[in-house]
Amino acid sequence: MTRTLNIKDALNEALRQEMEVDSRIVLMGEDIAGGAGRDDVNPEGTDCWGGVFGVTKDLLGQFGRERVVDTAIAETGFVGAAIGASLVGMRPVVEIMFADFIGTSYDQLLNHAAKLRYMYGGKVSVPIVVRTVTGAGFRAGAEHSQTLYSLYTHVPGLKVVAPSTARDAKGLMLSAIRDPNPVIFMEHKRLYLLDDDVPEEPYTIPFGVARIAREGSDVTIVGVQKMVHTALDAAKVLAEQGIEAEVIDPRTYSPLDEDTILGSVEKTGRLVIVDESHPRCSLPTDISALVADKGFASLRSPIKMVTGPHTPIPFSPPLEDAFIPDPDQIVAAVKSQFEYATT
Amino acid sequence: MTRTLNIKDALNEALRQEMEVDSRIVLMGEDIAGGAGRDDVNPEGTDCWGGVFGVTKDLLGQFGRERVVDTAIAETGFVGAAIGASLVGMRPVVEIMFADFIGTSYDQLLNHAAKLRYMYGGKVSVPIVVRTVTGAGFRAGAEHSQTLYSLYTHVPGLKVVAPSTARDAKGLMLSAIRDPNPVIFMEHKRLYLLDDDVPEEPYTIPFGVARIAREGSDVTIVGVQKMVHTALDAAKVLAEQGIEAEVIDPRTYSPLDEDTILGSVEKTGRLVIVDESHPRCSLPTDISALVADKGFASLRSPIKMVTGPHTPIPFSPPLEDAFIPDPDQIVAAVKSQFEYATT
Amino acid sequence: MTLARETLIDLWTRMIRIRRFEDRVAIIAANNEADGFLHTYSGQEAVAVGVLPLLNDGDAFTSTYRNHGHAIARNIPLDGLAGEVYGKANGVCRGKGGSMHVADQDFGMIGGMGIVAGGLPIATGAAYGYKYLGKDNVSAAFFGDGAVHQGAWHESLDFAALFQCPVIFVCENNLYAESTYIEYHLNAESISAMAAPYGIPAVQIDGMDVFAVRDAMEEAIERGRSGGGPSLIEAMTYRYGGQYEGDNQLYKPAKEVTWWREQDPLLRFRETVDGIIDAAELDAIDEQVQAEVTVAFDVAIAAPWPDVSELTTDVYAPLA
Amino acid sequence: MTLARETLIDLWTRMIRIRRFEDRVAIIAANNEADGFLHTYSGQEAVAVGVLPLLNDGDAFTSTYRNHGHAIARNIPLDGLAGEVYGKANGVCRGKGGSMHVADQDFGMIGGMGIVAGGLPIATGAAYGYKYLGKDNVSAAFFGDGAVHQGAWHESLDFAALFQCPVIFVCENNLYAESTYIEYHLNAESISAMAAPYGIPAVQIDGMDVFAVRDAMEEAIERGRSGGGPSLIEAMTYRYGGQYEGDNQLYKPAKEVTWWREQDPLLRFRETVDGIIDAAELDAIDEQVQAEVTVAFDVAIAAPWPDVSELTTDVYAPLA
Ligand SMILES: Cc1ncc(C[n+]2csc(CCOP(=O)(O)OP(=O)(O)O)c2C)c(N)n1
Ligand SMILES: Cc1ncc(C[n+]2csc(CCOP(=O)(O)OP(=O)(O)O)c2C)c(N)n1
Ligand SMILES: [Mg+2]
Ligand SMILES: [Mg+2]
Repeated sequence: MTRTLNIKDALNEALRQEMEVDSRIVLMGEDIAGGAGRDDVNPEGTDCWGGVFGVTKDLLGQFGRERVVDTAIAETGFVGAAIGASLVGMRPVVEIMFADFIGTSYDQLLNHAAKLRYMYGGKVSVPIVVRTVTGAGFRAGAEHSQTLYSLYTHVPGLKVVAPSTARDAKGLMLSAIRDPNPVIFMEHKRLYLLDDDVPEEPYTIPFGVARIAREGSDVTIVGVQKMVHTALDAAKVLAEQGIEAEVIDPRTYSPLDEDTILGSVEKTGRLVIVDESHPRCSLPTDISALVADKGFASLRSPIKMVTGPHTPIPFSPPLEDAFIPDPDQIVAAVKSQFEYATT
Repeated sequence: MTRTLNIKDALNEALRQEMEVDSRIVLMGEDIAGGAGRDDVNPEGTDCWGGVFGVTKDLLGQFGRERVVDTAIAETGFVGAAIGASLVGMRPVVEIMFADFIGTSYDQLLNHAAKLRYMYGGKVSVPIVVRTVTGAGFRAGAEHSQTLYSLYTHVPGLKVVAPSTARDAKGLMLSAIRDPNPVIFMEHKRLYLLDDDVPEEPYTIPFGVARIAREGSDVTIVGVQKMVHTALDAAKVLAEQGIEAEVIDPRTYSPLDEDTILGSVEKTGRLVIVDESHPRCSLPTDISALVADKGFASLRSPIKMVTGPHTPIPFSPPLEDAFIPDPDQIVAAVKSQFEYATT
Repeated sequence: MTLARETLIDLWTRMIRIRRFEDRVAIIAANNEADGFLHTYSGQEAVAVGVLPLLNDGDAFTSTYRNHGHAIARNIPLDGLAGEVYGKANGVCRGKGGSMHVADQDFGMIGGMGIVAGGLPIATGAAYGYKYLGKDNVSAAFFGDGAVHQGAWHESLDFAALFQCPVIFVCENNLYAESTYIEYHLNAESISAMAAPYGIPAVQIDGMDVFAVRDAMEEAIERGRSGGGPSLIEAMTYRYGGQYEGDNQLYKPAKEVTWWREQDPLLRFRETVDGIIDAAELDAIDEQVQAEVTVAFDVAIAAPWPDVSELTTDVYAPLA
Repeated sequence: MTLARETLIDLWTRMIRIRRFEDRVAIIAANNEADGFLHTYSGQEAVAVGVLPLLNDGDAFTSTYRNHGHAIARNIPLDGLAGEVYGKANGVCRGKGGSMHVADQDFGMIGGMGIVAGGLPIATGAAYGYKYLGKDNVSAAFFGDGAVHQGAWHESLDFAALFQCPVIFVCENNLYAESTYIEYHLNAESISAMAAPYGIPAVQIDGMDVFAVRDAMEEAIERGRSGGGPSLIEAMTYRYGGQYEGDNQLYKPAKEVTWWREQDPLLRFRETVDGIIDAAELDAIDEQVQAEVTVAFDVAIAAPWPDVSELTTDVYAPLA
């Protein structure tokens, strides 16, 4: 049975369903329930926040403060604690409220979560999920709008997941929790309210398997998280002009489904990668480099990247809008490829 | 007048010469002088360490503890303090002892040093230099051997410099100190003792200008820091086989000299990028993506990347040796390109 | 009351200006007339106004996302502040910062920082710089009760103590870190008690009393300027608004709200100056300030957006 | 002396085993027979051996780069340890970790961590996990005097206090953080004094006296297992070697070295057990231990290198 759910509620359902069957799971983060220290005020079991974006809403009522744990504002403390707890048999799911705050706990992820298994000869594993919130377009300014996918994807030992639909969000979250490795689970703040058909029962979506969001034969467009939807918008415009774009959502960036991307480019001969992140050492460069090596023979035109500029993210609405790639830019990139082919 | 100096001493000379003429400069870091709190024991003005690798050796004697400042082990504290001090007129040069420790101060660089100017409408600038030590091959294990260039290069607002020769080290350091922006200055621990002819007088090398380490017409090899030398070794082998490689050292990764790389590929038609870093979202992917877009028309064969694997860095000597790219791998990559061309 | 009449008037003006500005921000937020997270300062006016007028030219301070009050207490013009809230070209940061990142170094305001405790190392470094450069300036760093758990908080106090930097750490203890009550998260007796291991002199004071704040700040500044190193002030205060506008504040007991409303810093000020300054005079200033606020927002609303070309400027400072 | 004879013998055996192992490491380093940074533990034996034999099965602890002593105090076999120092296939981490990253979870040793204070949040989390899972285990975290400045140190004590985690923070205060003397960098009276704001019970003890360390640890463990939350132990000790082998230690006054050498934990032990255990018996154990160490290094030297294919294994755990 499927119903319509948005990403926020799909994630909430995934967390709830898995917590119901696995008592090792706790959620930890700042105000993920809310009102800690004020249970006298809130009606029994009511969370007054449920997270800034409501992803963990109502879980307190069902699971109590033992399992929905509001922490102090100390990301190194609670991310590190999650690592330690995972080593003795727990399955912590922690929230870093905004991906921008990575710097306050990065050492625990870079040098500990990611490396303990390897350094210690394969004897341990670190089954934690770090949920965090990405993305521009919320008028949240330079320190609450970054994506920073590449800072995690660069690091061996971490897995990186970033759903763009509610169906994927639920299935990938269940996979993330069950994965024995540290998983960075990135949720885009401007996608939370996006609806999709979502099965009621629990299900998993494997990592490393891309989703073909639209089939097409003329150009491959890889969209990074929210940009999948921008790419689909562009594909509509292109279709009106007789160009059929294939739109791919990698869904997980580490591991990356190289085969689906390469297979698509083999078919289309053209590749555009769209990402709102800063352009340097980014996912688009990663995917471009993959294809410029292993898919070179298929390429009929330059690989184009449509990304945010090499600037911090401005607050001012018209500037922020200009920061984020739009369908026109994608269409222009594709058009340039077709022009290239004919010159 | 030039003499032979190694990179360590060239850096030391750059710091000394600039400190002599600019009293706003202080050096800060852990044990960069050494023996703090024990000046009773050390003969007057003697530093017992001068940094783990001796880069700041003897500067204490000349400049005193006011300007060669041993800090506590608190990278967020002293990197942040450097930012603040730079805002009121100082020119701090701080040392993060190993690049691996980035996670303990990353927020100050990502969200403050890099963004203050932009967020605050261009009114401020943050003239700090963050010296740090990169690289494998020192048998230093997973937490003291990383390069992590891409974690800085991704971030708009930071400049990233990584010399591979003593001459460049001195000139780039002087540019870094005089630059009004935050500069991450990456020194490879396995290159410190490499000699070169170095002018005695102070001189600068501009950022964003690559060095052509070897001219050649058949293939372009871009080497990342220490890998410049590995690429040169490979070029010798290739030359014996009739293949003339052009070896490029970008020297600064942000800004990157795109023109020199594109110009070279236009001439050679082939590109190999060599870096000991982990492969995902890295500098090689960045450079590959640049060429797969703007240099596509020149390419005669797939762009090859020779990098460390997607694994933490092992301690065991034979494993670590296998981690680091060697000339054979580069030769093989180039050969594969020539074979491609003929199929 | 030993303060001059004009000083009293000045303190009142700055406080009421903050309140009226934030009243307007709350309306704007309720009507969805401006974008982004808006963190209002109402209730905490006595802290900013107790602290900031005492800074000299050349002194500096760091602020947080909750920074309108700090900007106004430093007399940063209201139109530039209103412009920044909208992201207009007339904003103090030309719209690039937004409400959370207000800054104007000409007024000593290094800027509003969105990372909890992120400003503390920077304010500490500014103080370090003053000392190194032989200036008798001081810096201040504002932070909330929730910030004390951050590593950056610890490393800042630690650095300041080690190098005896003339920085004043100003805690606005409004009892809540977002929706989390202080008794849940604080391990110590008080935040001022946490300064002890660093050897940093600290006081807990009534943050609803602008005079108490001012006295504590005077002492701290005197210490800083005379080479006595860092200080910490814990000002007990209350925010009337939510963590940001839109927060329904289900976590606050009604009784608590009532109690703190009775401590309102404007009310307390009126009580203290009763018999010294006529209520009508204060009311007249209030009215004048309301007019100022209206004008400032009119200017901001009429101001143009920044040109899209500004997206890519100001990333790097040009070489000299 | 209330301890059983066999316990005394056991303590001695572990301490002398550490010393003899590190003697050998120092020689290896001097002769350049092994690669990498080698941090020896000689001088600090009473801390590891006071603390670690008291852990139960299922308890865990984190260590630092200076971890050989901790491994040996937990009776991790010497050949695997020696193998790890060389990076051989017989190493406890199959050579992937090296001297700085020795680990064996079967002995409760989560592992050696190269980032100063990096292990503290993890040990705290292990303790959190025990509590959540309803186990009466405790965890311990070793750190040096230099580590207290790190944000991670603060956030760990803070977290442990907030959730009353049964973790024991064990400071090996050997007076130096690399070449920096404690009186330069420490702002507090002592490291134990720094625990006060967290409300964590803390003691400063003689870290050259294995019995004093053991007593403090017993008390802390009792507190942890009975739901009393975290503890901190500051053990005053001294490292005889440099920060790592090769450090010429110009920063240590000769007098200080002499004084601490007189406090040698092995010497102190002999004095304490004088009249209870015959010196000859202790000597015999010493000799036997020296033979063990020789064998362990012989085994390690003879062991093969890991196969190059292992470079890319153990990055990710396989799905169940
Ligand atoms: C490092 C970091 N973690 C989390 C947040 C999200 N956040 C913003 S404000 C806030 C609460 C801060 O409370 P407090 O310090 O008491 O300041 P107040 O808002 O009450 O003035 C949190 C958790 C953040 N901005 N930075
Ligand atoms: C975050 C971080 N900063 C710096 C270092 C480099 N470093 C390694 S050991 C050390 C000194 C540590 O001193 P202390 O904590 O007293 O431990 P000890 O070696 O004396 O046992 C330093 C600065 C590091 N490993 N990690
Ligand atoms: Mg607060
Ligand atoms: Mg020490």
